[in-house]
Amino acid sequence: MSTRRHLIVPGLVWAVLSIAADLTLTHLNLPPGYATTTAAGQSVTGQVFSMISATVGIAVVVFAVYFLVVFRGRPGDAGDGPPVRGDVRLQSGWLVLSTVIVLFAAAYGSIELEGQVTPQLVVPASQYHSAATRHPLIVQVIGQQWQWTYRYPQYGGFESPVIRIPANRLVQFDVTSLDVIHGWWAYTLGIKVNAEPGVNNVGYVYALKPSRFIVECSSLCGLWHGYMRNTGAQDGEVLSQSAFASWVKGAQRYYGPEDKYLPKFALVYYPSPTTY
Amino acid sequence: MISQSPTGSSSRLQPGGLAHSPEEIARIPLVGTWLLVGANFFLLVPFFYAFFLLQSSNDNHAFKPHGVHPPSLAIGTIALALVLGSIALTSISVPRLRAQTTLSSFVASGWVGILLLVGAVVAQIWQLSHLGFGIVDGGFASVFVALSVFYTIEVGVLALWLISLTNRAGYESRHPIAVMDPQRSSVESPTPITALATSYLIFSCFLAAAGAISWVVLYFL
Amino acid sequence: MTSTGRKLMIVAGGLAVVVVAAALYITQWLSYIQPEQAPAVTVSSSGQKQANLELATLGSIGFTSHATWVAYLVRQGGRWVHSTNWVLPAHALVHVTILQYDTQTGLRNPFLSQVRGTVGSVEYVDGHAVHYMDPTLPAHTFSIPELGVNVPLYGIPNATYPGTFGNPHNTHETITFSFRTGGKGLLHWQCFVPCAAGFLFGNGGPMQTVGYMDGYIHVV
Amino acid sequence: MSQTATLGGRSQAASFSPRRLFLSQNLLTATIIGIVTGLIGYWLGAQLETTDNGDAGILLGYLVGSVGFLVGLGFANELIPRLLGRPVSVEVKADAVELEAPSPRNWTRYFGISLDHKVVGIQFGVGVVFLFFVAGFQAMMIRTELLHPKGGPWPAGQYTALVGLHGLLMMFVATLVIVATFGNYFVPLMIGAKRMAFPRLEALAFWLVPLAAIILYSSIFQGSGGGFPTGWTGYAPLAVEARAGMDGYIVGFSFIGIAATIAGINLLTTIFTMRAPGMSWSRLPIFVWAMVAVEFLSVLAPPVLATTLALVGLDRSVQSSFFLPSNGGSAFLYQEMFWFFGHPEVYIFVIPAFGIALEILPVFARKPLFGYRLAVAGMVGVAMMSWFVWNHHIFESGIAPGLRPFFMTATEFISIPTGVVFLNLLGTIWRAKIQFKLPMLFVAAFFFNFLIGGLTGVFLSDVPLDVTLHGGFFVVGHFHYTIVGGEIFSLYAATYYWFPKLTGKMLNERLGKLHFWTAFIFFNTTFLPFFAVGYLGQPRRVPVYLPSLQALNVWISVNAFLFGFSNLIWLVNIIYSWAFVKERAPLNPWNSRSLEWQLPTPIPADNFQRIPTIVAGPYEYGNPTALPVAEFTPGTAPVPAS
Repeated sequence: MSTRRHLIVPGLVWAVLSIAADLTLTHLNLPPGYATTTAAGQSVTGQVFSMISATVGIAVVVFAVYFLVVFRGRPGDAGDGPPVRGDVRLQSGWLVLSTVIVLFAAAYGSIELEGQVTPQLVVPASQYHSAATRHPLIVQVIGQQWQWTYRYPQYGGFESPVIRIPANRLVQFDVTSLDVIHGWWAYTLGIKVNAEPGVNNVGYVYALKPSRFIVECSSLCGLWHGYMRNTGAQDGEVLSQSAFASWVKGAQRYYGPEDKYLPKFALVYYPSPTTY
Repeated sequence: MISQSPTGSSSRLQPGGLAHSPEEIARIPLVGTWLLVGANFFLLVPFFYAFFLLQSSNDNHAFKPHGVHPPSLAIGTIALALVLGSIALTSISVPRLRAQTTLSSFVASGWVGILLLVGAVVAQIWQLSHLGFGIVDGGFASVFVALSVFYTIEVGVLALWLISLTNRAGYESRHPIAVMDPQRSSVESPTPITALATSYLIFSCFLAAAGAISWVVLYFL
Repeated sequence: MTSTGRKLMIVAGGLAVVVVAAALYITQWLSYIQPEQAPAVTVSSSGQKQANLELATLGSIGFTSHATWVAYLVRQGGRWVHSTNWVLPAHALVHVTILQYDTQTGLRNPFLSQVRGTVGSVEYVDGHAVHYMDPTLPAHTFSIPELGVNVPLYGIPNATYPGTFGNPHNTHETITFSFRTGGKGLLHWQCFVPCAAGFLFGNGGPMQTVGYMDGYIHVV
Repeated sequence: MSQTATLGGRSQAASFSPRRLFLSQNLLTATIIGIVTGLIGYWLGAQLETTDNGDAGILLGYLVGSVGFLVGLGFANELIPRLLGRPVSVEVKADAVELEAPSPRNWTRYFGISLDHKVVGIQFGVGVVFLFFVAGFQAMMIRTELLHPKGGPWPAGQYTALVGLHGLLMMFVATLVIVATFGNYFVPLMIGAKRMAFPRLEALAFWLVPLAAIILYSSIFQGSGGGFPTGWTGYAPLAVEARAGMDGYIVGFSFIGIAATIAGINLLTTIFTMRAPGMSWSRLPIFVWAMVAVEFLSVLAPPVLATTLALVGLDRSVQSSFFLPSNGGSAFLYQEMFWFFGHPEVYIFVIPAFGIALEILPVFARKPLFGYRLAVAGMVGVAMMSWFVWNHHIFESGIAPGLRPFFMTATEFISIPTGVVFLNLLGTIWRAKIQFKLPMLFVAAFFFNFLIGGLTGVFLSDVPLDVTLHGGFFVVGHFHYTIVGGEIFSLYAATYYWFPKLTGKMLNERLGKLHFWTAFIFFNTTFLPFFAVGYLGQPRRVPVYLPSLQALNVWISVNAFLFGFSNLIWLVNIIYSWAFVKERAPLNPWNSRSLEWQLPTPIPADNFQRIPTIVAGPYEYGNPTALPVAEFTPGTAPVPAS
């Protein structure tokens, strides 16, 4: 009953299982999907992290289960095991290994993060220096208890209860709130930005193809928090450039009469002094 | 990484007694006070954090609206000076506590220190009642009132602590307290007054530092 | 504490406390389950289902544990009921009549002062067609975000506050409009005017409590 | 025991002031006084009320009433003697009840102030487990609501109140259940101390808990739509806007914070100053080391929460503007300060679980703990690093973009010291002679659950993934795996392990096995799907969700009910074995070397007649040359031959 055997057997099991798991994961399409560049990045990141965790987790589980089964005390044997207290090489090896994994995860995540928050990296390579990237479409998201409204400052600053954005163009969301903290979450677009009163939070999206998306509130904001969303008839839509242009025209016509009442476009809106 | 050999002979060790030894008893208030200082430090952190975050973000330009200025610097300085004076007085007299004979002199300085602390509390209350602005007037007003009230309460508690310490000194000067031998008696010795005084000193020095810092922050930044 | 008497007292006290607490606890949670009110449903000749919903908005409801809170009432069988959970037929034309007793407060977001989602995007205030109004004038809104319905309710300019029933001095407007319900489902409706006096942003209390300025619409 | 030793010992372990402020001080009078003073406080607050929703009155009523309750219970009795400078601790005479050796007959001391750390430990255990079942009942209500995608019996506001109460009450439980119960009970026994350093503070820490729970629950009776709408995080400005129930949240939560802080000061001082001769740091049981690591967190972190909630209370009652941007406040402020407390807080939950698991593991592996010093370093490292990761809770809140990579890296680095426990596991069971008794089963389950919880934590630490997963059920699954699967499973293990020493009875083996399998299976079938629904985009704290997710949610709910049922098995086992089983448990049923198992059951009020001398480490299994862990001088507790 050699030491080597007790390491090789579970080692082989681990190799087989983890390879199988990782292969399955490579064929898995994880949410949020591939509607935008950022969403795609998140899906891939999810895959990578699932593979890392599967490999690590399976290793621990397999070895632990194997040891628990093989080294169980025989019935009637009340004796003790060998007094092993530690092993310098094993312990330092363990630390080094986990540090390497963690460093990889951190580096990968940091690079991926840059690709999600810097406008030049959100757009596809071909678009790096295009004018559209330097002047993205600005959509202001205004959270209030309990509805999202959207302003389009580059189109006369009209406001709309529904959101439409064009595909294949960099969109910059300026998210703010009129009262409490909301969380603007367009799940399939792969963007989630908190709407905070007195704060302008910025997020970027580059949609790859026309699609419909839902918007939910991800930060508890009171009674109708769960209903503060654009779903069903109120779905958000990614439109082709031309369809977006015509939608803007219609919206300006329909919501135009309100414009004279709206405050001048600003990054944050402070409510009138609090009414107690 | 083998942990230290567990089977050491116990011959070197002083065998345990029927009660905890006076040395252990004396260390309890010191350690406890250091932890109390840590907890109090983190009680104070949010006030300063709030001050600097609100000052830097200055939302709606309402951190210090027009007409909101720090109240009388003189009174604030007097309050702080009283606290510092009291603490300085005690810190001079505490090291001389060792001998039973100096107990009575400690009592005298203790009462003076108490009066100074009470004076500080009074000054702070006067200050808070003549602010010139209300707690509703922006971020600075809120921080000023909240921090001053909190600090005043702490100073009041410190005064109570000093009262108890001074009375203890007086009590011991009248009836000295016997120290028990843990090897023979299972009745614990009382906490020695030197330990109590030292822990008072630790905490009061912390409060002095906190007071000085908040004085700078609230009146000059 | 050694005497048997005291032990018994403690046991009895403890038991009583536990029982009372449990009873209170359960009943409290059950009391939150609120009944729904069904309006009169008529089927018109064209086969188009129609329903009438009669509501009133009060500056202060005058009863319940929150007598000072603003509230909606619904008329059931000729009497006013304190309920904001209603049953409406699916795919029906709903005619809403609101007796508006409350004073002008003004909207947080001016954008919501436009009439949207009703038939013809119009409401009738005492018979006058209104498409949108100055955002400082509404007292409340009647909004169903899921259906895109948003109707600002014009506030009484100079009424004796608070506008309640049984107060001969105060006036009210009659606001009427119609909207179509969609398929079956559970909708919520709410008011967007920060009308909760005494709460931060006027947005607490009645604005965050089902039964006052919020409610459910069960479309069946 | 000799008479002098008895009296002396007890006068330490169980002494209390003979001066009563007034005639009779027990729970009943305390309650009456508490209510009366509470009403006075409410009246006072109503005088300085500036809004018309009465927050100042309610807050002041809670605070004054609590002080009244504590005074009525007798916590103020010694203030006057102390102010007069009397050396209280030797002057007081022992309470008659405490003078008897602990026995089930004089249980009434569990309903008052007790200075015996063993009594307080039991008080904590029973009280906190009671809260655990109340909050668990709420979890069942939550799952009932989620059976239908459009929401169940309770309207939106009440569902949020349910979730908030469940979350916050479970926070109370998780903060205290191991530290306060087993820490208070066993730390002095494990380090060879006759008493706690600050027994009165310890009692105060306990009596703050029922106060906190009652105050928190009083919030559901405040007006229609009671409770508080913010969830357990209580974000301002929503918390400033919320109804009166929020005041219960503020006071209740700060009380738990204060309780944790003073309990921590007490435990740390005990461990630092009152270790028996020979109990060197390298011989300290790993559970005591866990207490050292965690108590540093729970001394330093909750004060931040207490102040923060006080500021929210000011905003609510006197309209200060800490959190209102329009008045010169900031909505960031609350998030930053809350999570600065909040992240150390979650390690306050989990480090004690490490301690329990690593303490029990060697006893049933019959081997020394593998990598003792690495384990200590790991726990201390987690405690230290937990101060530098809090911003990972607010990645989407608009924190400075430059900060995010730093906090992502810091968060991922914390998994290095955390992962050490798995090396301890593998090394300890390597070539061991494992006895699969009930505690060992639960320890194994703990490691499995915590592995999943830890790995999913790495997902959340990655900002791009966090964008998708934050605020959804993935997060809920993650912290239920770490807190329920980690801490609560180690609580199960600890009950099965220490019950014979706590009560002198063994827990029923068959019921225990049934509990283990139901708990382990149904816990995982309940919470594994959480990751799926979270990944598919179901937000937390929301009674409505996409109809496509109904099947998964129904599956979760059904399994959640079964998991709740298996907790009832545990409860039944405890009550049955404690109250109805006559047969006494052996003194050291697991044949453990640890010091507490060398004591008689029930443990005398003063623990050790003579403080023992520690001559060996607690984990010397299989070491033929190892001495018994301690030398007891003659005439003390019998040492079972092992």
